[in-house]
Parts: sequence; structure tokens; C-alpha cells
Amino acid sequence: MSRLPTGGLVDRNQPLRFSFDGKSYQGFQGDTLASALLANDVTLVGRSFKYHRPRGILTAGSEEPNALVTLRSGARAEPNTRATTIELYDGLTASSQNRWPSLGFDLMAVNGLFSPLFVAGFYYKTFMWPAAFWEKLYEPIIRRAAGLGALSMLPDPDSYDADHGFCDLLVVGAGPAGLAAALTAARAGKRVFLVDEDSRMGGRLLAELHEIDGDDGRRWVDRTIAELAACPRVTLLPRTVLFGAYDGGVYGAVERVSDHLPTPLPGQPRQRLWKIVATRAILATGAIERPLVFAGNDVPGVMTSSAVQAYVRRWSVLPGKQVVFFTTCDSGWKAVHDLLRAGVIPAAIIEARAHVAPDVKALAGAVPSFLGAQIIGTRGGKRLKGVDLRDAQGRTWRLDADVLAMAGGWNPAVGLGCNLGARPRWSDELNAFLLDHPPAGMAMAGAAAGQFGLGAALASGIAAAAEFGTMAAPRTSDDPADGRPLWHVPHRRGKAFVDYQHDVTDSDVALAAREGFTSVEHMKRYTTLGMATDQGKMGQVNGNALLAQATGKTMAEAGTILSRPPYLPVAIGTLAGHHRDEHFRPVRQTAGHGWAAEQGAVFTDAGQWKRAQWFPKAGERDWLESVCREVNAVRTGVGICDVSTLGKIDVHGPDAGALLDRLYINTFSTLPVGKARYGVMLREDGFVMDDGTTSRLADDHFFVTTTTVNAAKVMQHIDYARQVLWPELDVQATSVTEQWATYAIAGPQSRALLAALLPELDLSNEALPYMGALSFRWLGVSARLFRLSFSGELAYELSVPASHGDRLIRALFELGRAFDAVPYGTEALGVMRIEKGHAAGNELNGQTTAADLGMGRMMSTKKDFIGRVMAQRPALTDAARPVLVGLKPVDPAARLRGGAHLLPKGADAIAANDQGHVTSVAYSPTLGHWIGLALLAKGASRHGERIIVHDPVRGADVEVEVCHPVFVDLEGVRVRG
Amino acid sequence: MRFSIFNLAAHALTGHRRWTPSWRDASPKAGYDVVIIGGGGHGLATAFYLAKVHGITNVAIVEKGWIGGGNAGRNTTIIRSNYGLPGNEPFYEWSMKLWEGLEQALNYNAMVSQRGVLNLCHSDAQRDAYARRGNAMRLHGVDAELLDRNQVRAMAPFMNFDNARFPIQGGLLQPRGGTARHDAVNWGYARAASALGVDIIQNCEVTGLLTDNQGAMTGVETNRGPIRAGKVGMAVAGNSSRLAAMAGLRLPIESHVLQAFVSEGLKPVIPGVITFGAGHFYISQSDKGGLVFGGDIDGYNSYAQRGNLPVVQDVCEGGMALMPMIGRARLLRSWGGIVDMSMDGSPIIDHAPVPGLYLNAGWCYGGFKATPASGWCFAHLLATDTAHETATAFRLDRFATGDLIDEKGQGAHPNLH
Amino acid sequence: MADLVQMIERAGLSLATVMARKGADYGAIIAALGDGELHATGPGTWLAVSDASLDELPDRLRGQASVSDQSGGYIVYRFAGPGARRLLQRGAFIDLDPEAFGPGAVAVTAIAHMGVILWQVDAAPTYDVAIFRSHAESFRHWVEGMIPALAPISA
Amino acid sequence: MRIPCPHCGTRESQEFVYRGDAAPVRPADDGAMFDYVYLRDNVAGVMREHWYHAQGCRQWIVVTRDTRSHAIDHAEFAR
Repeated sequence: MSRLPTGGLVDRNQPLRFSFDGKSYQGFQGDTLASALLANDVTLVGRSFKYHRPRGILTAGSEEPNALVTLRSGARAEPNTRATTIELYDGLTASSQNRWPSLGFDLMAVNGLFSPLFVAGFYYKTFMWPAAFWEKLYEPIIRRAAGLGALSMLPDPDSYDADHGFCDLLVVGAGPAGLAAALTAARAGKRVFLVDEDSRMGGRLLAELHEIDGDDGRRWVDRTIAELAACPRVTLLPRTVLFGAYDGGVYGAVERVSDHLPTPLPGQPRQRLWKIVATRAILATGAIERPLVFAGNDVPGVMTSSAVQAYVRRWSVLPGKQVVFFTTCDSGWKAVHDLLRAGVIPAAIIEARAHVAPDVKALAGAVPSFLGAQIIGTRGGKRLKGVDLRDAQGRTWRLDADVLAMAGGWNPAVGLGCNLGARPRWSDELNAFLLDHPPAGMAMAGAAAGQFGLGAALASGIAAAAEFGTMAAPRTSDDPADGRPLWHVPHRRGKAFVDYQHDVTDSDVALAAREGFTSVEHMKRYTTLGMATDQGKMGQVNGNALLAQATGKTMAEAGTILSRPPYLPVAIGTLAGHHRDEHFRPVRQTAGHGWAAEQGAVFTDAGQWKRAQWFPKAGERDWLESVCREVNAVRTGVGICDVSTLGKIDVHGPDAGALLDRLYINTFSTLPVGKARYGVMLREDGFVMDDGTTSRLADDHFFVTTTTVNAAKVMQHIDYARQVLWPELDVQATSVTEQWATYAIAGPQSRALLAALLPELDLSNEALPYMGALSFRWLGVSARLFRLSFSGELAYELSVPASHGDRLIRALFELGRAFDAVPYGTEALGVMRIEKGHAAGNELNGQTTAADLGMGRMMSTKKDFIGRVMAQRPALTDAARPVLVGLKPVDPAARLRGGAHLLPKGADAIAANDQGHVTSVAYSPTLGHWIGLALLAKGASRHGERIIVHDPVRGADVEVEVCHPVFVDLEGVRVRG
Repeated sequence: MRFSIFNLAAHALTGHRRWTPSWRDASPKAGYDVVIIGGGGHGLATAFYLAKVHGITNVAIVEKGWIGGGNAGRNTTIIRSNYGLPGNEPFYEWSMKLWEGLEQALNYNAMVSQRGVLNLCHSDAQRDAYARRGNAMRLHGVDAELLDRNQVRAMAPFMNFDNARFPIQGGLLQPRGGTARHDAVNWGYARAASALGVDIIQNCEVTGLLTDNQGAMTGVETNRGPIRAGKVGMAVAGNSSRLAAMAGLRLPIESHVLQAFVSEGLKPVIPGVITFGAGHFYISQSDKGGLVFGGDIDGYNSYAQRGNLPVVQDVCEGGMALMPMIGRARLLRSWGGIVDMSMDGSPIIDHAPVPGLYLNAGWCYGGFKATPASGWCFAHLLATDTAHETATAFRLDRFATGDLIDEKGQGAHPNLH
Repeated sequence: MADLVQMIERAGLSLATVMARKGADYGAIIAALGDGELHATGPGTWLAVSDASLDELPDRLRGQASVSDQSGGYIVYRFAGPGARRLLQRGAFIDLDPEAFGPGAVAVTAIAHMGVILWQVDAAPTYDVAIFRSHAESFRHWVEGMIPALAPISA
Repeated sequence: MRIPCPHCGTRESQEFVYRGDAAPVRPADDGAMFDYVYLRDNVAGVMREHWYHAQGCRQWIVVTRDTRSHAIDHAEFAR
């Protein structure tokens, strides 16, 4: 055990059991998996992506590139999870990934032997011969070897939810700067959100030793958080990653609600997506320590200096017995100091700078130091054994070490500030990329703004919140924060890693430069540097520096990449939230849905609606038998179909008729009250948009119906016409789709059934002729009856308020028993409309004109209407266009299928002979064979011709006869009966 | 320098110190026979085929940033030729054939991977629409298979078949569809074109178009000085309107942002490309293991190369609805590309109304798969002044004549295509 | 969880969409509506809500406004209890803080992809949410899934 | 993106349906219809554009927005 006897922010009274790769260990409440593993002397935790080199824990934060494990097991298995951010809980299980057969003995490490070949871009240069081998051999091998962890392949059993926040100030990061900023605004009474990715707020104050206002820095954190928590207008969100900044002051964040528990509590989500709207945001996101690029910098035991400091101070874990520091900046010395104060005596400090300030040197007390020295190699495979260094005089030394702490300087975490396109600028003064000009509404504070000292960070937090208020800066000493970057230690042997996770080395960057990939973006893409799951947090700036060196540019000239969301990887389930499985999209149910379900209806989707497709009866072999029964019942008796899903729009006002005249190709202003008329509307480009019947219920009131799927689109179109195109018209329009439950009652017996339901109404042909409409009251509510027919039979559509729709459907079938009334679904509806040659969704596909559908003559020449002009373009009026025809198979037993294409008889099956396609098909029980509607080139003049229906994706060719699209009752006698 | 495993091994012996730049980083000369504006995949491919097929090597590509930095490097790398309309299908199939021989033609492994493209359907009407498309493909001699639910389940058993809002009923499969490594395509074309003498000029932004007193194109003005050109071809998808405006033209195009996403690396999961139209979601998996996915465009005009959160959520909702096992996989990166959304959803490869100016534009979100054929056909047009036989429908005047190529039937609403 | 949020359907309501005619005096329309609930859902557009019948409304507003009966189109749920605001805030991307949204305030927006008309009844706070009748089941599913997650988590 | 609806206040853009450039006016002259339907300035910069508050007040509004930055200056009713 490497747990120090005292100190740290772990609760030694709460021991927790956990396992890694099947072996059991113990940690404490407050540990991360990483700190607990280190406390148990487990240092080998993963394998690298390409060479499968042994890798240990490099950092103590979310930037970790090496210690990626699969957390939990079974359906809750979570691959690629950073051990450094996993809060330990009792019973936690984790396993290593990307190794075979085991972490300790990984046969894939053989890749390392081929590393002279596996340089940047190697696959672009090879695997090309023989061509067929790529997909059969090379790629499958590459794919199997690549990837990191594995998905469980089981549905995610947890739930996710969402929340919305609104505030004056959003503070990202609860380190000293963030806390100071939040406190400043909170004391001014502002609405503040403070989010921090850590389970515990405080940032580096949890890991570093500081005095604030004469007290331990950690106690200042506790006091500050307590004060903030007591403010009712402050929302504290620990365990929350702010992952993206979006337009309009919208920020996306993920709260890890239950990840610190074995499983979420009942009813609780695993994580919650927050969308936060903030007038101002302060990014106090801190800085990430740079690793140093030298040979062997990836052996387990090599860590960042700040991580060593954090493990010792926050978790009271000593990651090794012989700790050597390799530093280029003062913070490394401060880390040594903090270790000393915790009773840990580092073995040596190797400082790349030739000189350090005396007060800095004093931080290390008696620890031996080498100034102007560099590490030129490391020893050890699965665990660091020692380091080789070259001192200022050029002498080489071998030191034993099991931990090497690298202090390579700090990269301000400016990523979120770049999400909206602001570019970071290199500061030669601070040796860091800084965001001088954050987007409007955003400010940087603390280390993220290059304020690396504690006093400066606190002051910058207060300053960033100055528009809300002010407060006295807490008293503290400011640490020395000097440093000079050491981008690279030249070496002859070994590998020096720049991007640890993707195994990108210094020589890969140099090779990219040699091959002309000299922009940082090209270098990134060619080497894959920065594309690993740490998103370049560890290696990007070092890579930029190496590229700058190789191309003779300055850091400023080389520049850096633009950080895009998410700042940290975000679970896809969290972003999806509630919307999955059956609840992916809301369901719309008609008022008659429950009744239909009781009848055993099979439902289908129409937009968001569920519609009864057919109503199977016991003993029926298949859907076709049910549908034929339903059709026959309508054609011979009476059937009832729920057509409530059709779009319905009330158009009111003195100019309602005038507006409809401009929307439809035909005229509505002349429609008498009490009458309905079928109409077709075009898009402005001249193609058909939608169709439906419109009734005039009063002089200034039209009732428009649309197809189910186009309801919203037509409503929007009408609003555009009346608000934008012709605002001078006095017209009001409102959707009443939801208001009315509507049933089609169709068949020769429909009038008799309705008469039984509505004995007080005169339903005679004279009183309510075909295309007549009337309003009345039923059970005390308003009701409407339209004599409309989609089936071609004597038929009505009866509407009542949806609140009464269930009563109506039950009443109809109660009375309908005497008439053997049957319910019919959308399939039978479709069969009958195809028998009648009515165009529907498959024909109104956005590619057809009114003339294509046989309705060219409806286009008024006496008025303007939307689409009139564009419909006259040559290609839309070309006589050779495919137009609507009917198809009958020559062999009555042959089946037709929608989507088949049409070829002249005897013609080759090639595209040049393609003359159209089958839009809709049905088995017509009325005719006893399959029928189809089709769009056939010059079809109007080809009735009687025999052609071939060609459907190679499903079956053999079928010979058919082209015919009129109306198969049943061409003269329309029945509807008028 | 020819790439091969032997050559790679030889370089390994010298520590890879003898590699030379993949393409010459050229400076502008005074003039060229052809100047191509835009160093994306289409521009680079055009230059390569101009040199290779037509022997026109006095060609410059001028790129305002770094080559492949626009949509060519910001897409989801899908290649397919599963179109339904006769104006499109021969062209995309020609592109597919070029993909199939690309690596040998370029001596560059662009990781063309034909693992199949599957479009899912959820209703009888959708199935028939896919059958219409599949049959059209077969009539053009292109592979297409209509799968039923069980066949789809056998291919991708991890999808939600049992409690889905929109149950999967089948799908249209193009087995030859798949993916290619987008950056490698750009670099491969650049390397091959450069080797044939084409000048690739980076960090060279066109600031104006030069014309003679008849109004004919004579060259381009750039931030690195004027460059004379016999012919000027523009292949700057996303910015076509801005460039056309320099010639006084308005185009039937709007610029929209399309976002795309990649997950952390995972062991192989997704067999090919799967598209879930009902959920505005499509996905594939890269050779490195990242799930590469996307959805609809954001839907508003934009030149900002980034999108917003609603689409991120919408796409992830689609992903979870389709394959609820990706809930714990993490989104790693997102990016946005500016696409030319045309008024019928199909591209334009044609003469501009200005003599000497040639248009290659309007690729909507489908430009990547078109890269080889777009280059081939644009080169053909530039070299011969006639449309290539597979691209005769991509005329600029089709909007005026009504000969639209509107696969989705959405009409003149670019954001709906 | 019932102690956190109570959700009850306001049954038997009459509802109507009222849209002003061109040039109409909004004040006159509002006056003609009497003392029923009136929620402004757009410029010159209101949702009238009443326990009594609104059948006379078209006549009362003849020439001034167009009226469409919506009594069957919406279901109105009343949300009360200490978790009501937090529940609705999780669904609606509008600021329900008392400073931004108080008694009498109305918003037409969406919750879980479903259009809603939401108004605050009192400062308790109590809210009413009108939702399309066809969406009722999906909406209830969302509410039932969300309420347990309002409970605080310890540790 | 948040759109300041003149009736509803500022709302997330997903409540709205986008139509595009508000500059073209439906012409009375048939000959101008092609330009109106098909050609766009497609400006990179400040643009007045039509949005429909479909999940709000159902008003068509004109939003003045910079297509390079998505910064919205203001919005007004279209009519």
C-alpha cells in the first residue's frame, strides 16, 4: 500500500472494495479509481493504441490519455473511461482494454517491433497491392487491432434526462478564480450557475498547498462553497462538464447524477443534459500541465508533476518511492515543496533551465537538483526503474526512480472559448496559447487567462465579474510562476511521445513536416496527433512546437487548431435523453385509438400518428384476407374508418375565399355555403404540394382539409400567404386538426346507418347531396357532416369534437350492428382509393405536376395562384412526361409491386428504356386481381397498350395492360346514390 | 517516388529521413492554361484528371487556406451511388467506378472500403420508394438489394427491432457502397496532380475575377497577386455564391451548415454505413474505431463552419433510437462544414454565363462521394467545353427549363433537400 | 412522489382560439370575452378557457374576431406542488423563474417535442399546461418519467 | 441560437422553421418569377430572413442575422 498515514481528502472511515482486471483491491470514499489503483501499487493500467506499449496513469484529471478502462460490466459497461475521473464506489469493477490476452502479457505488443514501418501515414503508402486484399485481409486486421474499448452491444439500461438553466452569470470551473468570480456575482444578488467537472469543487486548491486569508486554502474553498450554497439564486453543479458553447449564450453541460453510485437510484437518471442560457460566462477552466517530450516518456511511472502533487495532497497516495522531478518551470519546484510538506522526499529535481530564482530553489529544501539538465532516457518496461540524464556539463547520470514527475509548463484550457470561432494567440511572454478576444459575453479568468499564480487567479476572477459587483481579494501569497518551455529533448534511441494515446512521436511530427504537412491541421490529420480521446489536451501544443521547429516557424506562425465541442467526450445517451425506444418521438393518437386497439387493430405510422391499418378477425390467414373483407364490406354494406388524422384548418374572414383562390389551382371564392370542393395546391415552383377538400361553412368561414403528413406544412404555407405574401387580406387561419374526430362512413348502407344515429337530420340526396356539408349538434356539442367519398361509394365524413370521438365511434358500431358495419383501416382505404384512381402520398411525391395526375384542367386560367407561373416551364408541360395511368396484369394471378419500373414490351432492361414507375398497388377484391397506379411516359395516350413491369429487386417481370386510372365506377354513379 | 511496402521498408532503414513533400508547395506563376479555385477534393481531382486524361498540365489550384481544409476534410466519408433519378445515377456510378480504381490510379491508399450502404425503411410506402430507387439503380447496371426485416436483422442485430418508435421493416442495400479516408483522398490527388506538373498554391485567396473588355474571364486576382488564366474553374462548395458574386452572378444556391460527429475509438461494431431516415441519422465506423455519424443540416444560412445544439441532440436521439447500445459510447468531436444547398438538391457542373468561367457547385451534403467523378467531369468540361456524358443533366439552366433533379421532391427550398 | 408534484386534468373546459379581424380593437375583443380566462398566444390571438360554454362567443365577436372551437383539441393539466416549477423547467426551454414568469404569464412552447400552451395560475406556483389531445399519452409518459428524478440525491 | 421573437420573447431556434432570405418579393410580373423562386444573394454577412415561430405564436418574423457569426441583431413581424 502506498497510502500515506494521514492527510488527504479521502474518508478513511469508509473503505470501499473494487476490482480491476478481476483482482480485488480496497480504496476509500473520495478516491478516484486512479488514486485507488496507485494506492494499491497498480501502475500498469492500459496499453497504447498502435504499439500496445505498457501505459500507466499520467495525470489526475479529465485530460488523461493513458489510463482508459472499461468501467462496470454487462449492459452498463462503459469503455474508454478515464480512471482519473471515476469516483470510487463500493463494488466498482473495471478492466483494461486493447490488450490480448492480458494487460501484463499483450501479444499485440509485437506491433512495436514493426514500429519502423508504422510511422505516420504508413497506411497511405501501402496495402494497395493486390487491390482485392484491402477489404478481405488488410482492413479487417487493421480494424480489429484498432479501436479502444468495446461496447457491450446491449441496450443502455439507464435513463437520461434534461434540464434548463437561465442565469446572469455562468462560471465554468470552481477553482480559485471561478469561486472568486461566482462569489462576487452571488454577493451582488445575481443568478449564478457554477459548474465544475470534479466531484468536489476547489480545483487545484484541493491538490496544492496554499494559504488564503491566513488559513488553509482548502478551508477557504469550504467557506466559499458554503456561502454560495446558501444563496438561493446560486446553482452549484459539481460533477458537471460544460462541454460546449453555442450561439446566443447557450451552453451545454452534462451532470453526472449517478455515476458515483453502483447503479442509479430508482427513477433517477444516470446523467442529465443541461442547456444553460447565460447573459455572461466566465471560463475559469484552469490550465493543463504539459508533458515533456523525451525518449521513454511513456513508461508507467512517468506522470505530470501536478498529478503527483494531487495524488499526494488530495488523495494521500504516494505514487512511488523514488520520485524524480523533471521541470522547466517554477510549478515543478512548488510541487516538490508540497510533497516535502506532506512528508514525501523526492529523490532529485532535474531542471532544464540553467538558473532558477533563489526563492524557487528554496522551495525544494535539501532535495538534490541538477540545473540545466535534461532527461535523455528512461529505464523500465511495465514500471519505471530509472532515468538517464545529461547535466549542464554534458555528463550523463543514471538515477533510480519509480516515478518521474514532468513539469513542462501549462496550457490554459481555452477550448470552450474557441467553440464560437475565436482563435487563440501564442504569448511569448507566458509561453501559452491565450484567448485575447473571447466571444461576446464570455470572459476568461484564472489560469485559463494565463494568470498562473494563486493571487493573480483570485484577482482575475473578481475582475471578470466586475460588472456584477466587487469584493476584496482574499489575501494570499503569489507563487512564482516563471518557466521556459522545453519542447523536445533530442535522443538517438527510443521513442518520445507527443500524443500518448495515439502513439504519435516526435519523429512522426518531423516526418509529417518533411512530407509537406506543414500546417498544424495537416500535421494533425497526417499523424492523428490530437485526435485521440484526450482531444489533444496533452499533446497538441507540444506537437505544434515540434512542427514549428521542423519548419522554422515561430509558435505564433505555426498556430494551433480550433477547439470544437465537446470539450470532454459526452455520452450519446445523455444527448438523446428521454427520446429513445418507443418514445423517440411523441405518439399522436386519435380519439378512436382506444376503441380500435380494443378491436385488435394493427397500427401503422403516419407522421407522428398511429393509424389502424387493418382489423384482423379470428381465422383470417393474413392481412390481405382482412383487408379484402373490409373492402368488400364497404362496397356492399357499410364500413367505418377513422380519418381524424387529416389536417384541418379553419380559414375565417371576409377575404378567406380570396386567399384560397391564390393557394389553390382551382377557385373557392365561388363555392356556395354548405358545399365542399376538392382542391389542389402547388408549391411556387409549380409542382403539387397537397390536396384535400375544402368546405364553406359560412360566408366568411372555410374548413380546409389536408393530407395527414402535410398538415403542418400546409398550415405554415397558409400563414406565409396571409402574413407575408398578402398581409392586406383580412383572413384568419388556425389549425383545428386536434379539435375534430372524424369518421368516414362509407358504403351503400352508410345513409341508413347515419339516419339511425341522427334521426333528426334529413339525409336525402336533395337535402345533403354529394359534396354537401352541414353543421348540427350531437349530444349537445357541435358536429359536422360532409358528403365526401374517398372510396367511391355513397359515403360521409362525420366530425365531432375529439373529446366526443370515443363516444361517437362506439355509438356508430352499436347502431352499426344492425347493418353489419365493419371497421376498416388505412389498407382498405388505400385499396379503394387505388380502385378509384385517387392520387395520394405516393403520387403526391413532390415530383409531380397537376397535369401528371390528370388534374391539369383544374388549373384556373382566370386568376393568379401560387405555382401558376413556374408550372408553365417547358419541362413541366412536356407532353412526354410520365402521367398517371392504371395497370392491370395480363395474367390475373400476377402480383404487382410499388416501386417497380415500366419498360416497353420487348425492350432491354436498361435505363434508356425506363418509362416510369408503379406508384401504388393493391389487390382489388372488387376486380379479383392486382391493380396498380403508375406514372408512365405519355401514359394518357397509351391505354390498352401492354408493357412490362420490371422489379429486379424483388422478382420477375410482369406483363400488364395500361388502362384508365379509375378501375371502379368510372362514371361516379355510386357516390351520388 | 512510388509508394509500396518495399519502398516503405527501404525508407525505414534510413529512418524515414529521405521522404520528400507529397506535393510541391508552389508559388503562383504569372499565368496558366487553367486556374482552379478551391483546393478541396473536387478541385484537386479536377486538376489531376486535366493533367492525366487531357494532358493539360499548365494548371494551378489556388486555395485560400490549406488543401482539404473545407468540406473535403469535414465530411462523413461515405461513398455510394444509390440514386434514383436518371440525371444523377450515371454520374454517381461513374464516381463509384473511379473510387474502385482510385488507389491504383493515384498510388495512394485512400482506404476505400466497400462494406455496404444500407438505407432503412419503416413503412410499406418507404419500402416501395426504395424499391423504385433500387430498380432504377439496377436499370443502370448498379448493385442494389432490397432487404426484408430479417435480412437487415442478420446484418445488424444490435439495432432496435423490438421496441422502436418506427420499427425497421427492411432496407435498400448497396453492397459496393462504403467509405474512404477523406484526407487521404485529398492528399492522394494532390500528390498525383503535383507529380504531373500541377501547381498547388496554398494560402492564396481569390479576391476578384479578371475579365477583358468583352467580359470574358482572363484570370483571378489574389492576395498573392494577379494570375492569368485561359479558363477559370471554381470548385469552392460552401462559398460558390460569394465567388460567383465576383462575376456578378446569383446562383440557385444557399450556404448551409452541416454538422458531423465522431465517437471515441471502439472495437468494430458497425458493419458498413447505415442510414436511418426516420431519425435523421446515419453512421459508419472508421478503421481507427470511431463511430462517424451525422444527421440533418442545421437548416439556416450560415458561413460559420459550426452548428448548434438542437441538431446535436436530434442526431443523438436518432442514434439512440436506432441502436440503444451506443448510449454509453461518447461523442468525441463535432465539426461543421458549409455546404452549397442547391434548389433541387443536385449539383451544377456547367459553363457559367461568363465566358471562360466554369462552375462546379451545389453539391449539398453529398460532395465527398462525388469527388472522383466531379473532378473527371469538370476536367472534361474545362478541356473540351462539352459536358461529360454522365453529367449532362447538371446544367445551370435546368431551373429555368424545369428539368430539375429533385430526388427528395422538396422543391425550391434548399434546407429541405 | 405525489408530494412533489400533483398533476390533475381540468375536465369539462371549453376552449376556443380567438383571432382578431384586421383592424379590430383588441380591447373590445377582450371586453367581449367577459371574465373568462384569456391567454394571449400570439399577436391578436388568444386561447379562451372557460368552465362555461363558449358557444356564444362567435356571435359576440362577430365582425371583430374569428373563433374556432378547440374544446376537444386540448387537454389542460394543472401542475401544483413544490416540484411543479422544476418539473416544467426540465421540459420547457423558457425561463420559469419568478422574475421572468409569474402568475398570468403565458407561453406557447414545446416540452419533449410536444407543443404546449403553458400559463402560470398563481405564485404557489401553480401552472396549467394545454396539450394536444392526441399527445396526451406521450406527455403523461414524460411527466411520469420525470417526477421521480426530481427527488434529491444524497451522497 | 436564440431568436428574439417579437411576441414570445427570446426562444431557442428549434421552435422556429426557417425559410430564408426575406429580400425577394413575390413579383406581379410573370417574367420575374424565376429569379424570385430560384436565385439567392446568399450573403455572407448581415441578412434579413424569414423564420416561422411554428412552436410558438405561429407568426412569420424577419430576423436580422449575420450568417458569418450567427449574431442576431433584431427581429420583427413579417407583416
